[in-house]
Amino acid sequence: MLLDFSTQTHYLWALLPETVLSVWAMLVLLVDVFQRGDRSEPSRPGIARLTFVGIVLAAVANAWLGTFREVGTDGVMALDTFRVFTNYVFLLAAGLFVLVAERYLEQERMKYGELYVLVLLAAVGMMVFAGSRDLMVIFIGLELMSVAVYVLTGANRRDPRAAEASLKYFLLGAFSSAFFLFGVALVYGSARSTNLAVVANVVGIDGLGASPMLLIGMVLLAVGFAFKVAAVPFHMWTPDAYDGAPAPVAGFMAAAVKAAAFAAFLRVFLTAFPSLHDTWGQLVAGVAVLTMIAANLIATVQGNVKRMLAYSSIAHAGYLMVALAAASTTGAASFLFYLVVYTLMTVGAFAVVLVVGRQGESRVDIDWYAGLGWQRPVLGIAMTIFLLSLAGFPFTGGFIGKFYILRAAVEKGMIFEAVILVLASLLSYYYYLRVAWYMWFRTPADAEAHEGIAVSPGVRAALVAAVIGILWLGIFPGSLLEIAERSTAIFAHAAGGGLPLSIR
Amino acid sequence: MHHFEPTLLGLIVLLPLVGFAINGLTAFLAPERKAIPTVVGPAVLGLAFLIALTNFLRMLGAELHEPYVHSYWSWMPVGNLQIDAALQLDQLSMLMTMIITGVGTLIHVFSVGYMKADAGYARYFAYLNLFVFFMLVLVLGASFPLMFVGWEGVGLCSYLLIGFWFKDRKNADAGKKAFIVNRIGDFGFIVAMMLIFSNLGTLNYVEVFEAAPAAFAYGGGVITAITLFLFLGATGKSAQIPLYVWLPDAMAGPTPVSALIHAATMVTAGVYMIARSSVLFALAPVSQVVVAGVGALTALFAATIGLAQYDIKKVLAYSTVSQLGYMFIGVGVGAFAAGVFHLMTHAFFKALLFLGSGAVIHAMHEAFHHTHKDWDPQDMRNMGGLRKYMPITFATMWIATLAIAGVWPFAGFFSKDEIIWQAAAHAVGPYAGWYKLIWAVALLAAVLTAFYMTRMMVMTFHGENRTGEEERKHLHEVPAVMWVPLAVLAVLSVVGGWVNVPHAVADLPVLGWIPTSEWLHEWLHPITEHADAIMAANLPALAETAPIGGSAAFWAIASFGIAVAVILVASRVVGSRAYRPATEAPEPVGLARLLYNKWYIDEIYDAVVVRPIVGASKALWRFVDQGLIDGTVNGLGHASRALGWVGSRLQTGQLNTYAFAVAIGVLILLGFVAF
Amino acid sequence: MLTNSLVLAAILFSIGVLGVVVRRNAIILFLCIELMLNAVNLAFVALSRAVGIEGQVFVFFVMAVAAAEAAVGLAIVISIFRHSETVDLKNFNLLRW
Amino acid sequence: MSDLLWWVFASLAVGGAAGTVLGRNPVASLLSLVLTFFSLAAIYILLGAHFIGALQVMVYAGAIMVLFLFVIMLLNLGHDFRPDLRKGVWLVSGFVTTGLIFYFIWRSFAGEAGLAMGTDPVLEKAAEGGNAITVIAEPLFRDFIVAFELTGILLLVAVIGAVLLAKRRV
Repeated sequence: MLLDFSTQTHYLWALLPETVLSVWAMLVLLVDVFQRGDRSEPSRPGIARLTFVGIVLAAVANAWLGTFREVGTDGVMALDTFRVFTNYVFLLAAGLFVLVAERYLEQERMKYGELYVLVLLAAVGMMVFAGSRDLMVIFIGLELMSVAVYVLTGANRRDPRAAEASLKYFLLGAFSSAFFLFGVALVYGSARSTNLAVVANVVGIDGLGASPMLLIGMVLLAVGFAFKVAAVPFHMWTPDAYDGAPAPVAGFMAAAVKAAAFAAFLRVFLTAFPSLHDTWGQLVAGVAVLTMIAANLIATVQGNVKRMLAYSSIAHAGYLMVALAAASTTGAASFLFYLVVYTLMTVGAFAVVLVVGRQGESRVDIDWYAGLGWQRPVLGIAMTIFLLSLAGFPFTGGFIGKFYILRAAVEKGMIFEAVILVLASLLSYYYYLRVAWYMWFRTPADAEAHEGIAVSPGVRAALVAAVIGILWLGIFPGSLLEIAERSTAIFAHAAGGGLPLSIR
Repeated sequence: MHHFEPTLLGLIVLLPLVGFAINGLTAFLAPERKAIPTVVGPAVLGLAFLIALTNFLRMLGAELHEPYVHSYWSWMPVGNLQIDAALQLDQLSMLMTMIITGVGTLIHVFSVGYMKADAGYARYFAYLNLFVFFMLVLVLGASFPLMFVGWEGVGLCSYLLIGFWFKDRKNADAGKKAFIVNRIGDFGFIVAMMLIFSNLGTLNYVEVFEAAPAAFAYGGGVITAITLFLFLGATGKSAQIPLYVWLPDAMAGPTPVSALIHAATMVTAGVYMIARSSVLFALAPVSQVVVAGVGALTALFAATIGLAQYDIKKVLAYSTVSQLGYMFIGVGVGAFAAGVFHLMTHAFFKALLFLGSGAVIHAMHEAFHHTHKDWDPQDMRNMGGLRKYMPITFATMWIATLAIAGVWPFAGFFSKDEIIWQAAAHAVGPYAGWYKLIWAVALLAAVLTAFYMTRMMVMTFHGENRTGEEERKHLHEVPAVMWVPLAVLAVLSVVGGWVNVPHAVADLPVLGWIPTSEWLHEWLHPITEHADAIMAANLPALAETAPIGGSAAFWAIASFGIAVAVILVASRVVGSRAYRPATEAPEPVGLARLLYNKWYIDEIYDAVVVRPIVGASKALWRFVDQGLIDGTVNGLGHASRALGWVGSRLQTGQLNTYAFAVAIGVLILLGFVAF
Repeated sequence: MLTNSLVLAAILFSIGVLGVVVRRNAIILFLCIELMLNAVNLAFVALSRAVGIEGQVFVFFVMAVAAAEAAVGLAIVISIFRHSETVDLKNFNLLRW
Repeated sequence: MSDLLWWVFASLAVGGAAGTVLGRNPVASLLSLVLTFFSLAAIYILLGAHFIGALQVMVYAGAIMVLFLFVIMLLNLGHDFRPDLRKGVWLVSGFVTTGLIFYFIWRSFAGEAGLAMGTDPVLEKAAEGGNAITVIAEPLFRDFIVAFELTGILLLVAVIGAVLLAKRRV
């Protein structure tokens, strides 16, 4: 279908998956309310299933979206394969969340259907955040996503840790949003528009059109993104927020929120500021180096697996920022590939943390993992694969992803960043394998230490899907890589000639 | 001569993986059913060996110049970096495959007997099969990334197998240490890959080696950096200075594992890598001398440490480090075939030695087990006189000892002699002085090798038995399933060297008996010819005589003579020393005993020559090995944790701190743009 | 007047940042964030005089966002107050290191 | 005349902002902030944005700030006079940091050409005030319809979230 945005109804088509999800979210909300009445009883199990159906429907709508074409390239919503691709990533994360969360919410006595509604609407926010071409709409997408996630973080009202995490995340998130918004204002003032394509035209193919105000605005935008992706030194909310948030939410945040922020980061900077790459490329590369070093070092001393995973997700932000700084089609493709793998392994790892943690997440310290592998082999093997993939071990998707990021960096002559990446990920073996080592080479406190772990069918399905996905992407990464490459082709000629995107 | 098309190449790699799957499932589902792994574990290896053998025989008949590359699927297909999941069969990978599957089969069979009482039987075979799978990927992969896959995979299996008896905390620590030290080496490997890719735009062997001579200037900075980083990777995996520390500790795993992984196959991966990249190394003379120099230093250093060990497996571990040093001398000086030759013979005799020591430990363990004595079954001071109880093990291990010591006509004579001679012959060109030194060091290390190996054999098998009255009754030879592999390896240790008799030796009256001539050299010629051509074009002709005179033939005879002499001296010296069980005051030797001693001369010799060397090597071991290098490795770990701790303290929990960090970050970024 | 308004916006924004860095009362912190958002609004309005009407439209959106944030933020403050009977941030360090 | 008024309201706005940061208790801070908001509303009108000025008073000063006040009263924080302002090095470094941030942003305006008051007829029409709502409505419902719809969803999320978090009983 050919969409022409001079006709308003075409926006509805361009927002097809978002519309489906929003409408479905309201449906879920209504069904939930009518089922529960005013007796404040837990939601029915059907709500999770209903939510899942909505996600599948949105995925179908997203597939359809992939067939649409537009007139021109400056509509508010982008109609490109990049958007379709990232939408799938968010839906994947949301789907895994629903699978993983069901039993957890029951055990924590927080079966509120609203949580599923919020996840769906957060996914809408992510899609807009990553798929829009207008800074103002991007900002609203960002807020939509963030507000929903602030609530999800504090959803466990009985847990003071969750409340604290939520407060910290909220205050700092709003703080950084204000910077982002100021950035939008400055860009708007100097480029006289918030549309990315127009901004790119103003900046010009040589970057001479960029005034100081625009540069400062661009930096403030970067601050907003860097905060959301948890780059050092904007990362400090991350460990606390992930640690305090319910484990399924932490997984969702680590995977989807970060993916959305990264996708938007990439889209904004590669569409609007490609000719300023000399400036922001260095900036991003510097932050990436700092992030990789600091996060990996701090992760080595964490005794709490959930917190360790939080630092690991910060470290991964560093790796992804190397791909971003490379700003080539290879970089963007490696970036997309890594997002998928990253989502699988992060949600998977958090799912294991969640079932091992038991009620109230009382067992998140590494000591509780002693002997897990032998007593619960499926969990042990799955977790080992996630950890190996996070570390970048060959035959897992994590290896291919890192390899591709390295390749993108090397192609652009970013040898220093590449070397730091290698060193950092070698260091990361230490803390990932420490968990694996506890699982397989440590005798548990007692022989029945892991008897009480209940793996719900949903969690099992999510784990199996994640394991298969990671191994598949490690051994046969070809097809996804090709799709990723095609999806990022739009950036190759987004702003004409001066783009630093050609490969050597 | 017909076109060569390998038979079922993929199946060689796949079979061990299938074995892993079956054994792994057994380990989880029915660990008590030992029949399954007993059959499956060795069978998949045996089948793989048969397929490899078929291909080898067919390859002998064919004339294969270009490597055969078969691509299974497109692994990383995007853009200009096209890497396929492809296997490459050529003379080098064929040889490696034969060694891995052949020796591997024997060790699997041996393991059936050795591990039969272990609760983790199925798990053990699963790991072992997985190891072989990754090892085959390592040698058969057609590109650097695939080699890296195998490289990391074998590391993982090694880690799993070292920590196999994980209930013992020390073992798990050793496994962890191995993994961490190897990461340092991996860093080198990855950086080298990055450099190759950024300069050549590809990572497939065929393309890299074709493009390299034109792309890199001889002795240029980039190629030197690439090869040095590759070598850093090799030092990690192949346990060279300074990254050798993990290998002696790795002996915590089951002994057949030490035989297969830490002697015959995995640790030689670094040698394989350099031989595979011979074209790159030939272009970088500085790297070559570094490789050979580090190899020589390691050979000598590890040999001296080997003199002072009492643990039979530690002796063999340091001996392995030392022998790997020899292989690096070989590939370092540019005699790639010589290095690979020693790799092959070493696989035979060192696997035999380890399996033999395994048999000894097995017997000792059983004996102590019967009487519930808590002595260390690996301490040689508790052994002695075992030849009476274990004649087959005794005989086969002596064969291996003669082989490693370099006694004609055993395998090690030919391979080691060739390496030493090649070091001398390559002492030409700008680094001639260094090569001369390396040659001298290699000779010295050979003397020490003969000495410590003889010491080990004498302490274990000769003299009085020190096991104890009651225990002695329970000492007996191992079952056939364990001694048959020993016997097969013993045969290989005898004849293995004859596949490559250098002309200089072949022309000699007695030593050149059964002149098989330089078959291995010719076999590997398609692999090494490019490197040879580069070196021939850039370096003067090889030297005809050793640095202090003497031809190849002279030195062959001389080294044979030296080896025999050292063995005779050492057996008398060591045999005369009264060792006592480890628990019973091992050290004191009074001056008075000297006078009463029958072997007065030997004791003088012992006091003046042997004791200082052994003492020095003990000090060296304490200080350098245990203190300096271990300390550095641990120190790196501690330092990074300390830094991490400092970093984590910034995470105060106070929101203002976090906001302040954000503000500082904003300020830095703004400042970066504003100026 | 336009440039002056921009400078005023920058001043107010910076004061807001300062407040977030130095205050420990969660509600006052939040007020400071509102101040930052208002500073941006002022910038939008001022810029709209030079650029076009969209600047004012953005203010409309920012207000909606601020309202949403206020609702959720205050709910979060209430929920943490229930646990600890205080809104002083120095007491919130269950999560650290 | 309008310049003078601008300076007056600007001073009030800065004073109110300073009062917000320095106010010893939440209510004082909040009232200072309301002062700033009113001053800003006046400045909006001076800048010709009448509709926004009205919104500022109604939505911000009226609705949002009342919500804050309500929560402060609900939690009974109005009597809280314990000082929570960080002092010493912290305060100084906070000042320096924010001062520098201000400096960089301020400097960036200097190089900006074309920041003069426009003579766009649409803007003029809006500035006259008679037609302010129509002028805003057009881009709002035409160019930014997507954003507009999204704010609706955003408010829905906020409602769900606020209820979920603040409700006392599960």
